[in-house]
Amino acid sequence: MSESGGTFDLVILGAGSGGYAAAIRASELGMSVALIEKDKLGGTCLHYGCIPTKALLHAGEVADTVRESEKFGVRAAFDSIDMAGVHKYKDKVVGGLHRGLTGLIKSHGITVVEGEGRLTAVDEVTVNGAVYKGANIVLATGSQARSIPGLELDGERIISSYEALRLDRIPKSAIILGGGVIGVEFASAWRSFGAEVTIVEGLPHLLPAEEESSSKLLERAFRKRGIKFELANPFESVKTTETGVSMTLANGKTVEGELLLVAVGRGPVSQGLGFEEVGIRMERGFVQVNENLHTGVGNIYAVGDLIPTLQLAHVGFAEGIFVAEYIAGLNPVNIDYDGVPRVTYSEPEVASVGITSKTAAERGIETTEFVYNLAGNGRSQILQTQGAVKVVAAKDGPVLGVHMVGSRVGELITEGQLIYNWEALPAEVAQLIHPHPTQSEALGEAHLALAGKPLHVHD
Amino acid sequence: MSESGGTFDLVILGAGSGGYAAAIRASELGMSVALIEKDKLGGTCLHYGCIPTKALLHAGEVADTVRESEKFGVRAAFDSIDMAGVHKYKDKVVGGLHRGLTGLIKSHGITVVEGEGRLTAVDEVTVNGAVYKGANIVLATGSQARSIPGLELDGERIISSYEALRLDRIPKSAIILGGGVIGVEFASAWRSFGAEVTIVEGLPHLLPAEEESSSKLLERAFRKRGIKFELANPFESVKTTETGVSMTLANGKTVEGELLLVAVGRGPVSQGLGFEEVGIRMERGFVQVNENLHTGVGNIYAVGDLIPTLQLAHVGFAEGIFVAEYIAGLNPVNIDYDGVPRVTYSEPEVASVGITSKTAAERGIETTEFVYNLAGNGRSQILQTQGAVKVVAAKDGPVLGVHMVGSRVGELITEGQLIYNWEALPAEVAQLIHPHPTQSEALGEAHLALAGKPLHVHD
Amino acid sequence: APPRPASPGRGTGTRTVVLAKPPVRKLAKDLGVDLRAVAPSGPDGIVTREDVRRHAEQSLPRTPAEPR
Ligand SMILES: Cc1cc2nc3c(=O)[nH]c(=O)nc-3n(C[C@H](O)[C@H](O)[C@H](O)COP(=O)(O)OP(=O)(O)OC[C@H]3O[C@@H](n4cnc5c(N)ncnc54)[C@H](O)[C@@H]3O)c2cc1C
Ligand SMILES: Cc1cc2nc3c(=O)[nH]c(=O)nc-3n(C[C@H](O)[C@H](O)[C@H](O)COP(=O)(O)OP(=O)(O)OC[C@H]3O[C@@H](n4cnc5c(N)ncnc54)[C@H](O)[C@@H]3O)c2cc1C
Repeated sequence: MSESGGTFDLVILGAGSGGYAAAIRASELGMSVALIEKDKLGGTCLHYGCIPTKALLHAGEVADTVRESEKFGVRAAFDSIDMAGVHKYKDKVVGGLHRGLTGLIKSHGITVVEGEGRLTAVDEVTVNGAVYKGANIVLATGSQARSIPGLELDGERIISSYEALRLDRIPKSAIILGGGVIGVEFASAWRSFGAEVTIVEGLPHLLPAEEESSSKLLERAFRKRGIKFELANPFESVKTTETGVSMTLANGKTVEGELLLVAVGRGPVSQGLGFEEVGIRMERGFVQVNENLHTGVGNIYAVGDLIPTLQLAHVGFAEGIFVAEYIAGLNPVNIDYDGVPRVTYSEPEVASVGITSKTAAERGIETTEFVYNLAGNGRSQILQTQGAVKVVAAKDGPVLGVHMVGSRVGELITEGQLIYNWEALPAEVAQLIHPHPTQSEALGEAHLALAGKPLHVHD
Repeated sequence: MSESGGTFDLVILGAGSGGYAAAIRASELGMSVALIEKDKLGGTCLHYGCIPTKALLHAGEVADTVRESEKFGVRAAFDSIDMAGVHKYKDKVVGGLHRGLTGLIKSHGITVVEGEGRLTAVDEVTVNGAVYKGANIVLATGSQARSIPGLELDGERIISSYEALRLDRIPKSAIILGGGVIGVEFASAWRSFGAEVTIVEGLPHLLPAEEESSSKLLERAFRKRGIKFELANPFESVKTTETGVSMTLANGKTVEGELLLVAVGRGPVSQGLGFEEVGIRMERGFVQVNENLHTGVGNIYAVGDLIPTLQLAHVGFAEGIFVAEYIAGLNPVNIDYDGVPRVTYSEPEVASVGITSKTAAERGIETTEFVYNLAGNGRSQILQTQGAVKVVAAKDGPVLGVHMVGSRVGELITEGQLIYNWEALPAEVAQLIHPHPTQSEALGEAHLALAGKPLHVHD
Repeated sequence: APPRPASPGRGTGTRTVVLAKPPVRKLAKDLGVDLRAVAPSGPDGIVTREDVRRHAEQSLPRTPAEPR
């Protein structure tokens, strides 16, 4: 730690996924690094995002497994969710990873500065009066939950994911505004915990950025799980009542709930931090950068949720690493954002990499596609999960997109990541027969079929 | 079906993984195919192997999840294993896949012949007196459990996996002779069901074919689960007692159990089938083939467990497809057996592809290695699993082997399969940042470290 | 482009020259083509599948009848 300022090769503002990855890589490359953080090392992802949500979702999976154990021949009685126990488990996981990260940062000799920083010149950040000069600066202040006009969060009845992760009870009923990743994940977890859930989404599908067939499979699965949703039916107004919240939708319908989770997106943390004053270009609060993540001002770069790229932790990692290597003169390869895998950790999971068939059409690419239903996949039958793997390939060309739905498919998407990024042809994947019986075989089967040699394909 | 014989482009003896894959691919390539099977379409894997064992293992996972639910904040009471219910679930999965396969074979126009076939000439197989002439013949009669001299299976107290899969009760205690894949999987399932299990293995490690560090991690995990094992301590003699079985080991120690599962390997089904009579070369019962799976006699090929390659269902698939394409003149690429993924579906799972560091050393290859402990992997912490990912690469060269231990890692090995078979360099994998938080990140981290740019690596 | 400070780092160690994306390298291997002998036509001097195939056509095609 340091409270007296100093001069560094690199000064990083914000120690979330983007900031700390840049710090680690830069220190490996021999730079002196100051990492400024006002809250906790690890940022949103570790403390209020990726990790705690996945712990809740896993506790939900455990609860579902118990409830359905009979169908696997295991006699058991589900009693209840012990919310204090869930938090204890969740906090233990977060705590362990936080300790690990803290040690890691320390072992790299990175100077951690606690406090709120502000860009006070093109090469300096000031924290509590102490000035940190940087030959290079990386802005990585991340994002925060945002709302929409006319919808005030009160932290009690109308909350964001931040409060939702801390809730000491299971809501009897919840309205979730927004059918994106965060909304869908909370819907899944809360439903597993026994809540009545209604998702309200203005667009025609849940996870509207995903391949449409994936959204439809998720909707079907959610319907079976008793998760309700209102699609293509925007929110109009909301009022708190004696017992909770009442929401009116554009078509006049009203939805009631004990509470309302607003999950309509996250906006950049960029106000009042001195960015504009040094001439950094901003749009809707996002810092604008070129393909090398440079802001166009001095040696100032920006990474993570602060810039208008995909808001994902591993995008933060990739951008942080890229910037450190770029500054070090290593000439790293620019990130292909289409090639970044996306996973929604609901039950069932939804995962994808590459582009959708719609995007391919918009780009004028002729494609062939194959959908492999998990009904034909032995391991998925053993897990009793439904879903599908869809592979989109350029006609007589490489694989352009992989889109999956089903329990545990999030772990399969990295194979798609290699296939997409290495521009493999379906036939090249088809030649490598996948291990039996795994869920990954579904991906193999889809490629076999696209290569004109289907194996376990039922019409 | 056909009972009158006939002439075909291809006659296949045995409809297991190898035989039926050859049949499907050959029919796709326009050949007329007769597929001869004395038992059930799908063979060992579907009915007595891969699928039913994995169903038992999943039921075991469900039981373990229930027992440990408290630690995730889920209050539940484990009651008992309902073995009839487990079988019902298992048989439903097998039945569904069997129906699917039967429909698949039918829809391909393959002639299925029910009955025991015998090679009666270099181009014909006879079934119940009916003669099936084939321009090409594929032998795919598979394998069966074998024992060792002095150890007679009685099907009651001393059994093979065949009877073990049908057992209508959970043994209070079981001895498992053989610490290979099948022995380890039964040990895991039975332990999850509550049995006391002792594995007896003559070699120094469980799963002796795996990377030694993987075996050690499995042994540690098994020890924690209360699974006992005797290593480097060969079996000497066995006798059945009033209450079960008593086994004496080479060092004099005795082990007792309600029953003994013999899992010392599987031998080819090749006796009395007319193979030798037409001049096919056999060794220890295995049919000998060249790298194109040709027996050296006429147009007779052999695939699957009948030949001395890896006894795995997906090897059967790959060999069946290869032979069909080879016969059709497609010039397929020879199978690289090192590049076939191996998965043991115990808790924890063990998975690998490529070669071990020992094999690399034997081949005189200089290597670099990295072991990533799952303690640093968020998703693994969420699942509360322990284990590691080890990557072996040629010095300044491509990845040669990937070896993993941990819950659910079997699904991650296909990424390793692409990396190994496409001879990727660690740096090429390292460039593709894996989705967070997934277990697959552990594989990414190992490659980042090997590429000289570790991210979440704790010493 | 922004001014780049000289690298203060110790570098990442050896960087092996990559001639083609992994699947293309595998294709070359399967066809018995030495990548170093192939004229690259891709961006950054990378060998494409077409380069490999074109090169392979010059050598003898294998047939199933021939021993390999
Ligand atoms: C509920 C939820 C679930 C999510 N799940 C996933 C998931 O499963 N997978 C995934 O890939 N992504 C997920 N995300 C997104 C992921 O958390 C973000 O993409 C990631 O955290 C972005 O990293 P970052 O470094 O840009 O910003 P952040 O992680 O937000 O870090 C920014 C840091 O900067 C600090 N900071 C801000 N201003 C200042 C200042 N002036 N001075 C000092 N410090 C400052 C903040 O305190 C913070 O620690 C999730 C997000 C949420 C909210
Ligand atoms: C308990 C167990 C678990 C296993 N788990 C896995 C696993 O998880 N993953 C994996 O990859 N592999 C696994 N295996 C191995 C896998 O089952 C075999 O590798 C695979 O079945 C081999 O296929 P095959 O076609 O060569 O032979 P088989 O599947 O044995 O098929 C041969 C077929 O030929 C028939 N046949 C034999 N002789 C004649 C004749 N004279 N006339 C007519 N028909 C005949 C038989 O009835 C049989 O149906 C497991 C095996 C066992 C025993």
